[in-house]
Amino acid sequence: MSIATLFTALMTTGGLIFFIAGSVGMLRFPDQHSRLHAMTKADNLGLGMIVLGAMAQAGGPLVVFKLALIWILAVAASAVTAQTIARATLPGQADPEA
Amino acid sequence: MTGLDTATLFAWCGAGLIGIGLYGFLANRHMLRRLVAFNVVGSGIFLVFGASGARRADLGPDPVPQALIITGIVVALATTALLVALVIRYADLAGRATLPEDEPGDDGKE
Amino acid sequence: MNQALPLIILATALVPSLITFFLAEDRVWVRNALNLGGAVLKLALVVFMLAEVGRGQVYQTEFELVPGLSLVLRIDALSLLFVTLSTVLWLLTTVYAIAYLHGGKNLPRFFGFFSLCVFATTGIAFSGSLITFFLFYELLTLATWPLVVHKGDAASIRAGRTYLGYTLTGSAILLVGIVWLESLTGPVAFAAPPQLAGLDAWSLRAIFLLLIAGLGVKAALVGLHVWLPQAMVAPAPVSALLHAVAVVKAGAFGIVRVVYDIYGIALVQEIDMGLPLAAIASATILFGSIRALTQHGLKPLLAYSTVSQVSYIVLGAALFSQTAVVGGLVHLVHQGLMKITLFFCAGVFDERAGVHDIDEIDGIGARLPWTSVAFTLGALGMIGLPPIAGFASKWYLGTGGLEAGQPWVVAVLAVSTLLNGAYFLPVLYRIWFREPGPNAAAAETEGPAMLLAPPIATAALALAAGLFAAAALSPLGWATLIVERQYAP
Amino acid sequence: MILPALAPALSVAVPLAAAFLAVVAPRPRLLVGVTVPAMLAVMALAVLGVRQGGPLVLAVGGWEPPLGIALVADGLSTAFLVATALTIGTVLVVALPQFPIRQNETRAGWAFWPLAFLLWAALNAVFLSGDLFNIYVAIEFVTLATLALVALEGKAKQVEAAMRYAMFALFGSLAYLLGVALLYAAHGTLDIGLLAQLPAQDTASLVAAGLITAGLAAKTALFPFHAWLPPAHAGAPAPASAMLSALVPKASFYVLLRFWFDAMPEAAGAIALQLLGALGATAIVYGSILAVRQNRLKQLVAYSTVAQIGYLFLVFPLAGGSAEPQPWTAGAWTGSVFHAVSHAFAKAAMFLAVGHAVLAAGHDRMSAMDGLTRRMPMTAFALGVSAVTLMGLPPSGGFTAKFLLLTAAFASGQVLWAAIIVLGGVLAAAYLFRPLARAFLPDRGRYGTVPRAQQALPLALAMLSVVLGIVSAAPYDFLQTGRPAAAEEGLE
Amino acid sequence: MTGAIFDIVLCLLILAVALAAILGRDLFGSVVFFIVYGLLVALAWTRLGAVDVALAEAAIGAGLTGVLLVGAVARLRRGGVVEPTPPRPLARGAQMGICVLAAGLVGAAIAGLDPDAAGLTATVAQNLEASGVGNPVTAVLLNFRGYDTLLETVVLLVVLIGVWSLAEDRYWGGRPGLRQHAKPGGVLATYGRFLPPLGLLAGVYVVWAGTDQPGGAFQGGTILAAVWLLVAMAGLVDAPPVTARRLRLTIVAGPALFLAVAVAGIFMGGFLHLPPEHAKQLIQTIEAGLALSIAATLALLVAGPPQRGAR
Repeated sequence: MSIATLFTALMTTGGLIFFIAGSVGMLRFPDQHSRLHAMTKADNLGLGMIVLGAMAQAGGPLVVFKLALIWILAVAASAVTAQTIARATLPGQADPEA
Repeated sequence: MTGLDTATLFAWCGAGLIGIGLYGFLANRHMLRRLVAFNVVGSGIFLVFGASGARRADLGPDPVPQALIITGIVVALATTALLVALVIRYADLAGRATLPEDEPGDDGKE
Repeated sequence: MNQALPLIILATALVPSLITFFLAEDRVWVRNALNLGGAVLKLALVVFMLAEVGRGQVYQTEFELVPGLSLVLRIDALSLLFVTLSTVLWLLTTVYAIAYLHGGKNLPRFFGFFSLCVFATTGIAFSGSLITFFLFYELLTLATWPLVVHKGDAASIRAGRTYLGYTLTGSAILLVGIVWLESLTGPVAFAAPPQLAGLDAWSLRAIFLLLIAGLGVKAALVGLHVWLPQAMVAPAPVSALLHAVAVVKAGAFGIVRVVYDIYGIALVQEIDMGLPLAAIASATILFGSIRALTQHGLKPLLAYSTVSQVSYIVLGAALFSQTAVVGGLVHLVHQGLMKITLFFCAGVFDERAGVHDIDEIDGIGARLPWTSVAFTLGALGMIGLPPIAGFASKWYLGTGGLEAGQPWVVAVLAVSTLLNGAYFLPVLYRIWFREPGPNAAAAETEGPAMLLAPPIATAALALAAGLFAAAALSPLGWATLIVERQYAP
Repeated sequence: MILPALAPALSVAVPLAAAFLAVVAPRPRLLVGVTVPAMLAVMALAVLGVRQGGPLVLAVGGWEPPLGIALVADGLSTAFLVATALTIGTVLVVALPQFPIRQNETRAGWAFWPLAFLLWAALNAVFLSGDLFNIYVAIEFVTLATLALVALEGKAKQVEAAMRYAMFALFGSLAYLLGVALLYAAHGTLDIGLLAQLPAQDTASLVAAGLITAGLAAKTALFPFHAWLPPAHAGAPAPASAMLSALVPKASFYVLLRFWFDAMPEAAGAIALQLLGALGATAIVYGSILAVRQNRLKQLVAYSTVAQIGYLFLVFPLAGGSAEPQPWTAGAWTGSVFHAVSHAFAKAAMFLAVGHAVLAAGHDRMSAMDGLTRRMPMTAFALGVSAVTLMGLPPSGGFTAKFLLLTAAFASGQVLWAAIIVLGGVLAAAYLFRPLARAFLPDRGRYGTVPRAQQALPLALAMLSVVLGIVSAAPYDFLQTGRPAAAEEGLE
Repeated sequence: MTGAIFDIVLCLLILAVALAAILGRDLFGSVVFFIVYGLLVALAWTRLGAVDVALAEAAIGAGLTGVLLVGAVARLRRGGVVEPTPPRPLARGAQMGICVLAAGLVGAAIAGLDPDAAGLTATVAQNLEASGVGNPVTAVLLNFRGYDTLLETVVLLVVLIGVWSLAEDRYWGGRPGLRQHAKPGGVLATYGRFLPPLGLLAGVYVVWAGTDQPGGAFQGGTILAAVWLLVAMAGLVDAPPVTARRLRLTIVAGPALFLAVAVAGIFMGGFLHLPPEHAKQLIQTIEAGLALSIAATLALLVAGPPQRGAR
């Protein structure tokens, strides 16, 4: 059990816990906005930890860079989607967005 | 296909998908659902085809089925795109997304 | 040369037909010239061939369509008998039709199908194999249907539908019979009849039944005759040519081919199908005459008389004696001549004096003398009074019946002669001995020469065929030549 | 002579190029004027090549099967290619006035031309392909082009017919695809020639054969799967329905012929063959009965297609199931190909003629036929001649086909099929003479007419099917090139 | 060993998600489950070692088909189309029976297959050198079975013409799809500016890398189509009118180029023959042309037929 695999195991379990938290949050929370909140925050953090764990196993710097790129893109995408859905479901404000 | 190596497993999974998809294709009345079922059956067939190409793990997956499956996926997409456009157009014209003979209750046959 | 002759004769009928279809309605002169020219040319060629075939020369051409299906054209004595009759009468009927339909509508279509129908009839006569016979037999149905529905009113469309119903079903049955026979014996040619002796009797009987039923529709055997009276709604030249010459005779001709050129009369008797065929023919003869009695329309009366007269030919073919066959074959020509005269006259009565029913015909003799004379000659010939042609064929049929040991045939002939008299004589009486009714249209003149010449010509021919029966080139002479050369047992 | 060897390639490349041009620079008169003669030249080249040198086999890209795809142009495929070229060529010329490109381009006016050329290329691709997966892509290509043509009018009825057709077609292509996948998994090759040499009795091949047959039967609208054909073919515009009804079901039937007679000749069990024959027979009777009850012209002609397709499937019980040829198998096989080709000409001619009658009358009820012989004699004559072929009466190609099938039925002792064939002819007469009889009725002078030049085209196409009936010796021998064992005549 | 467990779990998950997609009561839910199903199948393909197919399945099977279906569901919901009642239980039982039978048949066929058949792997490997490309799948796709791919690209063209011909006559000449508009400064607009450069880079890379590594015209083309759609959704760009000559040129360019190279091959030895020495360059030009046309066609398929005037 070299340091790297131990580090990966730790980080992935941590990430897993955040994922479970996020999913439970999404199912349990009463209204749209809080569910969105739980979803984006917890899952992105979980993903970040798993990516860090994977980086430890990565071969060369190129793979590390690709993993980081994946994480950044995932965060950006979920941020934008959360914003658009939130705006679309704001009470009373009819957003003409198709 | 002895034992449960990856190829056999996924081939059986493909067969299962074909069964599920076919049920969806026959049982559902809504056109979009039948389209989803069509895509499920399609990917099931491709899974069977691809898995049958990967029986020799030592040689790696057989490239010919892979190429054919990519062609198949694009053709399936093309069919789905045309069907989606047809369903939308029919919904605009006739206000429903099912064929008349499938409509329970009112007599489909004019 | 002898390869191409049959094709040339066929072309003389086909080419005018195809050209006429695409002629405009008002090109009357070109159309008439084309049709009459074709008819005359054909007559010339037929006369030339009469001499040739008389000397024993045989013309044959064959080309293979598909393995197992080849078109064989063969001119033997029997086919010449039928072709001579149809060519002569086609010429006369074209003359008659030009006069009769003068000023009518859809004439290019009419004359196109008219000569196509003669092309089919010539094809039937020339066919050297069973399948070629079937090809032209079918073409005849297709060519005659538009003529039956020519007027385009509801009655003729309904008549057309019955006509098709019967003829197409008949030809379907015929096709099954032909293919079944050919699957047992290979392609059937009239020149070399297939050896049927080896095959089992039951399938032979079944095939025989199928063939006769298929041909019986056009030969208007009893039960299959319903289309004929209904087809009388067609214009007079159509009923004249079709129901005196082309359609009905094709059926009878086919039955003669089947009985003599395929099975052979001996085999027909052996599988004892000869007697039932003779029985059906006799039943039709009597049935036709009885129904004719009850008709009050002139053309339906002639139609039912045709039904009964055609079965004389079938009766002749069914009896196991040479003379009976000669009687049957010669009646094919005689009945053609006499019946066409009657139809022509009926057409003139209708056209010039508006006479449709028998009770309107009183005193027509005074107003239309020439036509009435021709009608009388035809009617007396039908009854079988010598010296008109009808008598000769009935005489031969009677003696043939005795020869074949079937005395009841004479009884049938006698009864039918009485019945013929019973429905023709009252008409003749009304024509000559009754004063014209109050509203009888007084025709100013009897009509254009082109309308009167054909009935008079055919009446004269009928009389000549009777008078000069003994001559070699007379129908009777030719019929005996056929029987001696081809069917001597 | 290397030129004929190019014929297979050109017969797909030329219509594709024409289609691309039709998309970018829509000038139909020029395109049709160039493409149709060019394609007829290519067809002549193909016929010449096959007649002299036997089947033309072209390994695309130089790669021999099993790796590459082989384009095979033998007697059968060239016959279908020529039939397609003549039919679509005539249809395109007839469609010129109906889909004009004026200064402001219309939807259907633009869309019809690329779709027609693409359908032509797709059909040629199916007829030439010797590789099962390539056939899948080509058949999908045909189906999608047909779907677009069926829905071209854009009204609810047409879109509904297109969707119903899509359901059957999708099921068909999935079944076919699964069959091809299993065959590749079992034998490692997709080429028809190579498959023929392999023993095909293992479960995978039999399951594959069943799936492929079911799939293609659905696409050919064989009896249980026929519900989509009449509304689809009646709804499409007349030139389109002429192409659809005459050629599209023939493409999937052609593949069935290739599969059962070239790829796996022994695999067919007797029951499967009799089942296909029975379904064909039911199609004949059922299609005809429904056709008699139709009172709309295009529906009637569409139901007649359902019936006529039944004839094609009689080839399986008559000639299928055994590699070594009995004397009658060649006759039955050629008979069904004759029927397919003469039906293509006659059905296309009939749909075009009906199209003209409907154009002149403004509606497609039976009364549109009134007085046709006076108003439009050539159209009436074209309808008459094509009806003669559909009824299988002499002198048409339909009769030669019926005769060959009948001889084979009697020679092989299966008399039931003979009765069905003859009954089909009489039923066809029943539903075809109804509209034809109305052509003789006097019209009350309220319908217009179509210029004579256009009327001549359907007539020419109908006469083609008659010519096939008269000059049938040459096509018969031509069809035998490339057959594994050309048995002698069908009778002895 | 862990691989086998992962595979089993993956298969069960795929089957479960597929069932959810088919039997789901709510239509939108089914479509979302279908997208998830697509991604899982892509994962299955990676497990089978077929990376090209995984890429295609994810991009086209799950991605584009998903977008099409989601768009359709939204469009139907706006049109007020109601869900029909489920079919009668008797029919359901019969259909279930048929499906179990079908799956069983396929299973029997699979069981009957010879476990160590190698298919054409060896043959492809031998000829790989002559095909001019490193990636065997691209070699098969664009050289050995290039004819399939040619037909396939034309199939895309047919479908686009079909979709366009479903427009209403009065809208012909207009721009495809609906006018997308987002607040200029809004989140979507900025995202629409931030992502495209990266997307274009990734797409072009995938197309370029296709010759020697997994990738190729179809997968790259789909990525480029997705980028265009995103930019359009962000309201920054609008589709040109349907009758625009340059739009039609782009959608025809790919197949036309492929056909031209194929016909040119006739003079160099045979239809679609790519001479080994410059096969690589030829394949790359074909892939570039195809990628362009495929991107345009797929994007326009998602946009749909013209539904508005040309202003």
